[in-house]
Amino acid sequence: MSRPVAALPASDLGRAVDRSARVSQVLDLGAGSWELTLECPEIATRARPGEFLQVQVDPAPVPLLRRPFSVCRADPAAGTLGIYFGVTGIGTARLAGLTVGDEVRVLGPLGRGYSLPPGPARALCVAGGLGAAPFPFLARALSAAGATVHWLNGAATAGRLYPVERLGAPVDVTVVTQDGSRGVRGVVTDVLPDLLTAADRVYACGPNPMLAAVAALCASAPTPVALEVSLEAPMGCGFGTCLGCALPVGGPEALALCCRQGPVLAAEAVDWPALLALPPAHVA
Amino acid sequence: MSRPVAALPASDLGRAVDRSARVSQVLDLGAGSWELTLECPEIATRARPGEFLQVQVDPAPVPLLRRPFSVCRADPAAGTLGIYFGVTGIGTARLAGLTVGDEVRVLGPLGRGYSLPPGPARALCVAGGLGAAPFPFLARALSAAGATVHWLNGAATAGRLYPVERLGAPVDVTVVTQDGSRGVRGVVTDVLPDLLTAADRVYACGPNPMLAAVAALCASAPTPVALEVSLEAPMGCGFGTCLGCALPVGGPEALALCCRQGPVLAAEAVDWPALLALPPAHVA
Amino acid sequence: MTAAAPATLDPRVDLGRGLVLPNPVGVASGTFGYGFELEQLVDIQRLGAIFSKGTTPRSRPGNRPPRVAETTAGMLNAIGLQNPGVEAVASEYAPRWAGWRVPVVVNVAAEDIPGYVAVVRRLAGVPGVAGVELNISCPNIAHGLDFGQDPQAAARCVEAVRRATPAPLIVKLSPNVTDIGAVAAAVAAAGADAVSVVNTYLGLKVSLALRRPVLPGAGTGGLSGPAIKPLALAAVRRVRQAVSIPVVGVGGIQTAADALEFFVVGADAVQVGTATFRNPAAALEVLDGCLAYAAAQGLRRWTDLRATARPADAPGPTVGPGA
Amino acid sequence: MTAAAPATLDPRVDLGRGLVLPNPVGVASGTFGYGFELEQLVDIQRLGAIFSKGTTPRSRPGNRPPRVAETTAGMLNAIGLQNPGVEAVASEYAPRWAGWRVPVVVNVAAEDIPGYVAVVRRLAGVPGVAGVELNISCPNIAHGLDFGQDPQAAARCVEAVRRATPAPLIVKLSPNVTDIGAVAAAVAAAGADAVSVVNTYLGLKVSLALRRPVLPGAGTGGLSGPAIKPLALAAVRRVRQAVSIPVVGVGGIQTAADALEFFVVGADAVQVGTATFRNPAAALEVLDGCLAYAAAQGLRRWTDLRATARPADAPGPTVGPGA
Ligand SMILES: Cc1cc2nc3c(=O)[nH]c(=O)nc-3n(C[C@H](O)[C@H](O)[C@H](O)COP(=O)(O)OP(=O)(O)OC[C@H]3O[C@@H](n4cnc5c(N)ncnc54)[C@H](O)[C@@H]3O)c2cc1C
Ligand SMILES: Cc1cc2nc3c(=O)[nH]c(=O)nc-3n(C[C@H](O)[C@H](O)[C@H](O)COP(=O)(O)OP(=O)(O)OC[C@H]3O[C@@H](n4cnc5c(N)ncnc54)[C@H](O)[C@@H]3O)c2cc1C
Ligand SMILES: Cc1cc2nc3c(=O)[nH]c(=O)nc-3n(C[C@H](O)[C@H](O)[C@H](O)COP(=O)(O)O)c2cc1C
Ligand SMILES: Cc1cc2nc3c(=O)[nH]c(=O)nc-3n(C[C@H](O)[C@H](O)[C@H](O)COP(=O)(O)O)c2cc1C
Ligand code: FES
Ligand code: FES
Repeated sequence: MSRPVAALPASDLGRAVDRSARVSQVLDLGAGSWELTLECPEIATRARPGEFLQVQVDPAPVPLLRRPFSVCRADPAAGTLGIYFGVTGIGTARLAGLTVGDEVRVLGPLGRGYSLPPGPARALCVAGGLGAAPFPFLARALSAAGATVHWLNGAATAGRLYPVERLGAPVDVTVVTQDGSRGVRGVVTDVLPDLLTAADRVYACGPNPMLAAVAALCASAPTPVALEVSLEAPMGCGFGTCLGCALPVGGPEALALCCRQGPVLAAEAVDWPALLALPPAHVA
Repeated sequence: MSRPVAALPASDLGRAVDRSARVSQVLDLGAGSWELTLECPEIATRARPGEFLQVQVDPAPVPLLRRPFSVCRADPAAGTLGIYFGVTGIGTARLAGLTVGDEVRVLGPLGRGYSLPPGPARALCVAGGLGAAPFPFLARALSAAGATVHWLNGAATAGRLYPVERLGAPVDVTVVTQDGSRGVRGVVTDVLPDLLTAADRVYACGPNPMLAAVAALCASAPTPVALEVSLEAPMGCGFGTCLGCALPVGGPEALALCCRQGPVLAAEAVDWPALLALPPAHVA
Repeated sequence: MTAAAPATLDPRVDLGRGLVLPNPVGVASGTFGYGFELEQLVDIQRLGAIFSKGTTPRSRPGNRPPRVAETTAGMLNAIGLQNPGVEAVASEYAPRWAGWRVPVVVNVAAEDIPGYVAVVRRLAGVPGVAGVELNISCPNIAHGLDFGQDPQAAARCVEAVRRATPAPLIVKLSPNVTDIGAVAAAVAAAGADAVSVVNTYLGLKVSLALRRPVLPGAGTGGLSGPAIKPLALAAVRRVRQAVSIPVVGVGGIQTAADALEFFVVGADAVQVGTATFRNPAAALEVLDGCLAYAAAQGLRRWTDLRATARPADAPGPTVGPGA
Repeated sequence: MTAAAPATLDPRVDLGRGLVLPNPVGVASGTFGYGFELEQLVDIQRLGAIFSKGTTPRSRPGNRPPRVAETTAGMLNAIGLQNPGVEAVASEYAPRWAGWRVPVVVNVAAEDIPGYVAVVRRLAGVPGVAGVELNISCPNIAHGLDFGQDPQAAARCVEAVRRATPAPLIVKLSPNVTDIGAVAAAVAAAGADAVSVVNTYLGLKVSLALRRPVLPGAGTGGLSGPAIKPLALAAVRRVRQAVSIPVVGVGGIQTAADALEFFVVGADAVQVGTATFRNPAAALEVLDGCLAYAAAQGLRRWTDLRATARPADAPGPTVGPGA
């Protein structure tokens, strides 16, 4: 393996397989967000929360590269995987246009996911908009592992909230919207301090500025709480050979590969100022 | 207009329009051939037999160029156009994968079509394989104009014959297949000499070697018969600005534009040896 | 950058020596004929400019077929400069253009400097000819390369042409060079009023069935279309750094966003080429999209879009491509 | 050309100086790491060769992000030669390669000639290193251009490296030049055993939202993928005419048909690069497709596919592209 510049552990690629998966459900969740169910028993069995998939959205070479999506649901019994995504460009538009019976190639599971607490714990999931994607899977796994789960679900507006009712896991939910169209009016960090007092570990996914703010709060809490964040980077491959997905994790020269050492990183490993200085992944 | 090197008349582009057309029927005719019905009232009203359409098969730029197809049927009353095509590459594969309700952009009618006889006449249509495409439209127009129509329908094997029963026009049909699986075993030029004696004018479409052989027979018949052929050339635009679709029509320097001066040309205008020396259009 | 105060866009672009385009979206040479075909299909009078098919001293029949071949997101052409010759253009076409609102710039090609000079002389002062665009991507018999592949040869050609005509002179650069900036600087010094960047890239398509190139002769053709857009953007940026005369960006533009990207890297105007083949109204749609964007963003000039100096956003080394 | 008599294909390719690839389908530098990642995903031992990530005298952290950006049918990269340095490669990686069936060729980059020499010296005689591929598309501080953009600079670099190592030496050419044939001829004369054609094309992507290039620094990156295939084919054909040493074709290969097209224009072997990102098994599928084609067509050597001289199929003039 390429010597990672940052001394962070790397994912086990030996678990990944590349399969043609049949689309078994296409769900329009409104406001440009979708949930897609894919028949892919092998990956459904292997995936762990926070890991991701590389989806080839079209047999034609436009778009050329696969698109990374967090595993949103993995049902080994049904042999299915779910992804939750927003339409932001040509690749996600193609995905939203798929119909039941279409086939897409899916490579996974990839990356390092969230770490589950060894024993009973009080987990807090903080989701910003589409950043909710990894949490249905994570929340079920946490519950199954005996943890209590509180989901802080934030979005700009009600239509952009992940429909937590689809979860099927016993979670407490706090809803926050910027326009107040559902739940508390505000942003997740407005209510986070209160929730932190009842949490042993925090899992977050969302826009970088939100993650940085969450990290600051977790670190400065009266009792600092361990935080893991899922990050995004433009990806060439998803499996560590293009070296395209570098993320700043230390001083100026310390970079980690999002696809192998991430996408989930401990908050303290991240170089937040450098991360915030990057252009958003969706323009690269 | 660009001065055509060959002094042949050019099509009237003022009749062409570019429209988004809804697919209203997708018919799998077997052996890789398809018929597609498109809702496009304006073009259906304007088109004449032998003219063609430039179809944009995908909103993504692969394939980049539009694909030319003869108007196979035009029903002004229903506002529909039909094209009959074989899957030979990425563009036609995409077309065959369309479903009812999809939209494609269609530019047409383009080119110069077949000339209809001024009065009653005995017309002979000679089709080789997919070269049958312009003849359903032409045969109906000929019948409507009071001509009798004989259709000599040839193909490699029965499955590749255009299903003449779909015509809905009173035509006599002679079927020829190379493997003898239907009709006469042989090629169209085996039976052509007999049919020529009862024809005032011949219309042909098919592979270049077949057209050349038909041209030779028409010219050398006891009473030479007027022949019009529909030719193919790789096309950049379809409307005369790329100068890509040159066809040899005279000495070494005489070239006509397939898209403006063709695709239908009088057989005597064509430089047959030069045409036969070209690589087939489908490799360009 | 959202428009707070109302601002009025001046859509015009001054390419120098009196050639002021009504808007920055023209159509590229060789993709729009001499304007007459598309006149019947779309409202060409709204275009910023029509750059004509390459015009030579005498009429040319062009290459033998096949002349075009599709590639992934691109196309190759080897038309061979089929054109009716400058005399027909000056005497038959220009009088019709003289009544048009859209400026027509005649693209000029020749085999040697006297040929270039002869064409621009014949066009000098002809009503309807708004300017000339010198296609120097033509084989330079004396050097074995195209004029456009050698800064000195390009400069000599442009100097001679400059002396021969008072017309606005745009020089169209070949991208098939080690440093397009050097060629741009040479032709600017030699008197070009503006440069067009870029002509097509040398490409080849193979027929596996025939086991030979698809196009005749050497088998090479010029690659155009969306495939080359990132290359053309890099070329425009390099040229923008090398010269201060106006730059007309061309290469793979399909949408208004594509055109606006060329403005960001320093183009003053753009040409839409191959996209017209996919969509005869492409250039007009690009124009409308640019105008809508300008209105929404409160642009006053297209140059408002130019990239400002890049902030030193994060430390760390940066080396070249392919690394 | 259909196989009447049974013929047996010799799939091997001799790149010179003892480097015999078991088959002609390798994987391109920078797209396959040092072979270890993909080892877990696909059967890499069946490959013709692995060309490693560019390796420099000392470890390099690479460029700051973002480093990759998608374009139409292509991608740009500006990785900045992130690599662990030659010492780690020679002492940690090579011993593992020594047990592999697939030959591993180390791609070498440096900022100056002493740097190139230092890397190849360290690799000389190291078991597991089947050869070196010299990436001369690196900035040549002395000339302001890349070594690979100047035939003389390229030759000087290759001569120095040639003296420093007995290893099979493949020189990887930059396509960003006026005449790649001249560079190829210069490096062949300077002692290259083979050439790889081509490295990436200089491209740029713009973010309209940010009004600046997407990639950091100058904003340029190397373009790869299907978009460049016609350019790479033209480059391979030109190099094939200029030199008689083996040519490794690379650029946009996705399928077996693509690879076979490179053999038609004169490549002896090929590398699959960006296609691996879309499909980790791409190179193996290309290989299997080539073998199936060879069997169906009764090929005995891959060079059987080379284009024979083009018949003068029809009269008529032929000029260059973009016309
Ligand atoms: C590990 C990981 C997991 C992700 N999980 C999800 C998820 O579960 N749900 C979801 O909606 N989105 C997720 N994203 C973002 C998702 O990959 C992008 O929305 C998607 O790639 C956009 O593709 P596009 O073609 O529609 O957009 P375009 O803008 O057309 O894409 C152009 C290029 O930019 C890249 N790109 C664009 N946006 C992003 C982005 N945000 N992050 C990284 N690359 C980007 C694309 O992959 C492509 O290469 C994830 C990203 C990463 C890195
Ligand atoms: C005036 C005209 C009318 C036609 N009418 C019909 C018809 O009614 N039914 C039908 O089945 N076919 C017809 N063809 C041929 C049809 O255009 C091609 O089969 C089609 O373009 C193949 O596209 P593809 O993407 O599947 O093939 P690909 O081989 O992938 O196409 C690659 C390129 O070659 C061009 N090309 C490939 N084959 C041909 C060809 N035979 N002629 C011209 N260009 C070609 C394509 O347009 C494209 O630019 C006609 C051609 C012309 C010129
Ligand atoms: C079919 C065709 C013919 C062309 N003919 C000419 C020409 O005569 N003179 C010229 O300078 N450029 C010519 N070009 C180049 C275009 O003007 C333009 O520079 C190039 O195609 C890149 O732009 P695009 O990608 O938008 O097409 C031609 C291009 C095409 C596709
Ligand atoms: C992400 C990436 C990194 C690359 N790194 C190198 C490198 O280190 N050394 C090198 O010689 N070429 C490098 N290349 C160029 C490739 O080896 C290859 O020449 C080029 O990508 C064209 O082939 P393709 O279109 O099949 O990818 C790199 C290409 C990519 C996409
Ligand atoms: S995406 Fe290629 S290394 Fe991470
Ligand atoms: S197809 Fe462009 S001129 Fe005929």
